[in-house]
Amino acid sequence: MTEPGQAKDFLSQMILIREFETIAEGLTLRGKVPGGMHNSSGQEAVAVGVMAALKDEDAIASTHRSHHHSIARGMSTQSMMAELFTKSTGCSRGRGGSMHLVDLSRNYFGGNGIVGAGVSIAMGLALGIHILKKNSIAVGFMGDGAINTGRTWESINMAVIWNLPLLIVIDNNQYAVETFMDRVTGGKDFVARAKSFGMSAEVIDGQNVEEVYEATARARERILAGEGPQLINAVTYRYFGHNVGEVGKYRTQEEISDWKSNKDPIDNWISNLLAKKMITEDEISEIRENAKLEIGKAVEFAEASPFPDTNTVADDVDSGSLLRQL
Amino acid sequence: MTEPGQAKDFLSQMILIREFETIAEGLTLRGKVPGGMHNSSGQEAVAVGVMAALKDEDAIASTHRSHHHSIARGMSTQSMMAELFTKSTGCSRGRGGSMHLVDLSRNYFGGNGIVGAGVSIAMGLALGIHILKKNSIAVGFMGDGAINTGRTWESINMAVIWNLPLLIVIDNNQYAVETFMDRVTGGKDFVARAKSFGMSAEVIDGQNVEEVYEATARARERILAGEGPQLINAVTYRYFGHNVGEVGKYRTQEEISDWKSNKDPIDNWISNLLAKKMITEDEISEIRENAKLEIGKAVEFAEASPFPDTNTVADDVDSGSLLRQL
Amino acid sequence: MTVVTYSEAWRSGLREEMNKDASIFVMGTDLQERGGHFSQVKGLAEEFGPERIRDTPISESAMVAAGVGSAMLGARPIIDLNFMDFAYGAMDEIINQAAKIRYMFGADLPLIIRATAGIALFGPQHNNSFESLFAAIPGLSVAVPYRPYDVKGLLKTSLRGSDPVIFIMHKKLTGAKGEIAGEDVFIPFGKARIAAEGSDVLIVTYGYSVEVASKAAELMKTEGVSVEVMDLRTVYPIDYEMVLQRAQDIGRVIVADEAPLFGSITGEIASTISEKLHSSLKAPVLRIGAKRVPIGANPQLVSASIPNVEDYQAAIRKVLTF
Amino acid sequence: MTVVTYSEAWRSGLREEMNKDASIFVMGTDLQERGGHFSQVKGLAEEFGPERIRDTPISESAMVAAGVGSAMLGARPIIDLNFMDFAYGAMDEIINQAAKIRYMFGADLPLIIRATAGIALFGPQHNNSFESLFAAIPGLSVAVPYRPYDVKGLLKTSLRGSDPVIFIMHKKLTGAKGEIAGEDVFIPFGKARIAAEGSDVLIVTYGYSVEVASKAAELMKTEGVSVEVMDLRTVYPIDYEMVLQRAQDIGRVIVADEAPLFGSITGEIASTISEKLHSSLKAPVLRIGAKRVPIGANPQLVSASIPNVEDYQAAIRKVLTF
Ligand SMILES: Cc1ncc(C[n+]2csc(CCOP(=O)(O)OP(=O)(O)O)c2C)c(N)n1
Ligand SMILES: Cc1ncc(C[n+]2csc(CCOP(=O)(O)OP(=O)(O)O)c2C)c(N)n1
Ligand SMILES: [Mg+2]
Ligand SMILES: [Mg+2]
Repeated sequence: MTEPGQAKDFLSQMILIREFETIAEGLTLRGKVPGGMHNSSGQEAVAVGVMAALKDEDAIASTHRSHHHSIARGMSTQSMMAELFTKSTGCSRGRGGSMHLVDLSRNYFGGNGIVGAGVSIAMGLALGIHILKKNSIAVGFMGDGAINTGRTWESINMAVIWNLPLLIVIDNNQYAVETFMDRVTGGKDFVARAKSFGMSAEVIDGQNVEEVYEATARARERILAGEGPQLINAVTYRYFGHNVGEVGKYRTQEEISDWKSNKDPIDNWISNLLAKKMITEDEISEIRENAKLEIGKAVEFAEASPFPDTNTVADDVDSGSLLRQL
Repeated sequence: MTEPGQAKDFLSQMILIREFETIAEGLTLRGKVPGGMHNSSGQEAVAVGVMAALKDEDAIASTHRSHHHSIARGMSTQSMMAELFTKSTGCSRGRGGSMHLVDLSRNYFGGNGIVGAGVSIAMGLALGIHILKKNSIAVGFMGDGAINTGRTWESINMAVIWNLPLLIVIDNNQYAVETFMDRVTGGKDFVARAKSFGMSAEVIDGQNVEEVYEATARARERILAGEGPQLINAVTYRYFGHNVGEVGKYRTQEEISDWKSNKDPIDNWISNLLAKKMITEDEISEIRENAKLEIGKAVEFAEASPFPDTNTVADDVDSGSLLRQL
Repeated sequence: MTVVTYSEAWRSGLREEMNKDASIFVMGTDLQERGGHFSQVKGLAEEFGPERIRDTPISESAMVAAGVGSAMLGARPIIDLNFMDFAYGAMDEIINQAAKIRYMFGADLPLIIRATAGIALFGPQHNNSFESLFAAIPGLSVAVPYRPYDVKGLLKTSLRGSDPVIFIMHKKLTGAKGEIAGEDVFIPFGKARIAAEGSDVLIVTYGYSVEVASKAAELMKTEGVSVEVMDLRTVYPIDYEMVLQRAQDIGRVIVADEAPLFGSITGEIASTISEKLHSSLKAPVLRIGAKRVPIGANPQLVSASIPNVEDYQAAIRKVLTF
Repeated sequence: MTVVTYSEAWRSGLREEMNKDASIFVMGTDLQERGGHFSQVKGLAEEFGPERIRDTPISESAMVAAGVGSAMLGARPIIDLNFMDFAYGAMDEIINQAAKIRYMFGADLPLIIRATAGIALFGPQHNNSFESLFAAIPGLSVAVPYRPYDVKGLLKTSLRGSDPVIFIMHKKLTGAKGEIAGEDVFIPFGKARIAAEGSDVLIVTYGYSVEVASKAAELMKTEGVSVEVMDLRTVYPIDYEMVLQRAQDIGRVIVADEAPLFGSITGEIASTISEKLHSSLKAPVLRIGAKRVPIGANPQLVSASIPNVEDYQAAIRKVLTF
């Protein structure tokens, strides 16, 4: 069982993520977030559980839906919100927007606008770790939709044959835009697929932060023990539309309500902690209050920040390193 | 058990293929085949067994190593040899060369210079069959090396979810250029991989023409019965280097000799037929003689044919159909 | 004439042809319920059923391969990639397969690959410029319509043709309205049109840039300058007959688009005009294009990356000073 | 100076740098025993072991992604695709990932993608021309060396840099011999060189076309014509300083390569020269390139597709008649 400090951290982080996205969703609807954003509300436990089991030196690559990963990795919500606003103070200097949050100082190698690309890059990070003989792992996130991209299987194969320190986490919210995974996934079983490629894999409850944490910690240990790359299929759910403002008929209101009312990762974790008397109602209120304050500040920061100086538009396309006379 | 007529056909075809490639190999070494060619000697049973079980209306797409498929499909060895010579009378008018043998009249939609591409296109042929409500199947050949291309898995998945009439045949000669399949294939089990994607699959002895034929006939029936796409992993061996003239240290002489002496598809089929008294030595001599004659004529034809008229070089890049005022 | 949006024009042409030809079908992600990311096939799944408006997994390479194979077999597939940026996952299928099959095999390949492109929001990976890449490939033809009218007419021609077509629709035009023609109007590839007549300066362009160029032309009237805007409609083939004729008549030419200038299709066009009309030109052929940058998420960066009306005006004034 | 082949020059530069920097490694199909399809790393697996000369499955997309990820982590990967034609399977990784990562994230990306290209045998799918495609992508730099000397020097610069490089080596030059420099010679990108001096006509070109142009230059001497041949060495960046200077001095310019003319990088260069030097040119800038065709398997068709020495001579004579 998770010890009390960590248990509360899990909760704080999940609530912080929820708050960030709830506020960001509203701001996006009000036109503050150019290009929109992909809300992960409902999926917080996956991000928090995974990140808690990782070390600073581990390297991460993510997807288009990755606010939760960024926050759980400890990124500044100010620089994140500023990035959503595409401000110069954003973590990608306003160039990336919501899909390209990044923090190199945290070995968080960014989100990705291309489905499947993050996992492939994470495989490359794992190869880098291997080549540079570091003692860490790489983690690649993907959605259920990415399970049918060819690059995912090329990358899994490569990780297996080279025994790379790679953990793949499927943030399996069961839908790709409006497409239910079973409709487009031959065999329907992600774990069986991975195993047939020689990769250890397991399916877990992505709504249970503790289960996610433990599965990740186990997978990390196995990887470092040389047991090869690992895959975790974390089943979860997204509450909102694919991008902000989208509503669709591809899933029923009952289904959404069921997940929200009965399987919410935050509510369930709170009940769990309350039942075990590991937290008080006051502490919960304080956590919520702090989250509101922090995100309030993030919005203030983002609002107050300047847009990128358009004179910098052509900076850093390349570094000029190849032009030097050595 | 195969009936006698067919049994002899199998033999004639295998011998014809062997003769074609033996002669073509020599001609290539003498500079007659621009760009070289990929000899399939040793793999004849796969092509002959598969094609015998197909109907004229079935559609086929193949690989860079596909002389055997072409001959077994009944293509004219003259137009094939002429194509190897890149003559205007070649099946691709000298434009394709050895990797791009084609015969649209036989629903043989050509070889392919890109690893993995043939199977994907075959999946498309299967979709075409489905859309146009034809009563036939599509067959895609691939090598063991293509098993790790992403497009193969994208295509398998698509065939499964749409229940397409697709048969994939792996011409599994165990090496991709100089790379042994196990070295680069996570899980090492092609059949397990396909099954995990929801595709029925089996491994067979690719040196036994009868086994190949029967497996293909079964697979075809299953497909037409709506049981979904099928995969056959036919284990075989190539006697020569990857391209003409190549020798390498990536496999031992013993291994090569073992396959040649003990597992040759032609020798074994002959022994089998002799043992069952389904053929006489004379008949075999006659078959060999006929093959020699036919390939001799093919070479004559190729030699005598003109090279493409260079004035036609820019013809048929497109048909001009889009320029018409309708 | 009916007035519809750019997206609806696609749907209109598609519906008419699908009604006539049962071998036409469309495949892409999220087409059935959502109607595609740009509503380009909204409602058609109800009309034609899930077999002909097919939802796919996220498998661009297999999608295009499915198009290649089914087209060879005699069907008329439209592969709808939603964003052309995803075509990078299917380049072999497009360039090494689709584009070369007729040359190698003599087979018809009536395949359409449709997607939106052009510079808008969504950041670096959703704002690639593809015109020069595809136009440069022997075997491919490339439609880049600006008006709903041309969307429909070029689509109908594509659906009656037997060659692969890359059909690029501009994101920013998705909801733009305009007239469309009826059932029987087909627009051939390789025929440009004059979007605005003029006599002092010719701007050769296509897609959304027709709009920017036309605005600039309008504004320049106050300076007494008469600018002609030519809408190429297809960047392969290019209507060099019309381009060279008008370039010769007018003598001052600007070739413009919003792709990064270095390596854009404007170089092809400008160098051809310069070479063929060397002695009759009154000024060097100028080019307008984007900076050599990925497109940032921030809208100000986007604007700073691509040419705007003032850039066009500046180029017009410049070409007049020679 | 040592005389080696074009392929050996690669190996020489690679070996020197691999000895100095343990983070450099190479991955591709059939590198270890075979030494790559062009013997480009022959023997290096024995020297550096299978970790640093890595054999891969046929998975171009994962190969390049492995390069992107490991480069971000601080390694210096070289992805050896053998034939550049296989890069079509990794276009997203190259264009949407590698090329844009610095712009988005500010991260170094010392990634080299090497392969042979250029027109030779092997038919339609192994003879694509990539220069204009890659050069047009913001974030990529593109080496197209002609001499062994430049192969080595540009490789060494690439291996000390921190940006993605597309390194295109011409098939037909694989065994061509030439001098190479020692350990300390680095050739910067964006610096052209004069392959043959002349004063009547300037040919701007690169790669194998330097050879064809030089032959034409030699032959034209008998007609009393002095032709200068400029070898660009990199097509991004292009040494416009030198190009424009020599174009101005000489006044008659041909831009040449063997890619299909329509949409090739020659359009970029010719249109830039025409625009910048409009008044000082003595003749229109001519372009030489291939026909708009896939490259057939038949050698006669290959020759008929691409420009030959006579085509160069004809262009030289033509540019002199203005
Ligand atoms: C290669 C590619 N194809 C299509 C898209 C468009 N697209 C963006 S997100 C998405 C759905 C992804 O679903 P999933 O992987 O399940 O992630 P989720 O959105 O559910 O988090 C699609 C189709 C894309 N970005 N990249
Ligand atoms: C996408 C791609 N990558 C690499 C190559 C180079 N290549 C040609 S054949 C081959 C090996 C193919 O092996 P396999 O699929 O087993 O077929 P086999 O040659 O054994 O018949 C390779 C790597 C290619 N043609 N296409
Ligand atoms: Mg999902
Ligand atoms: Mg093989």
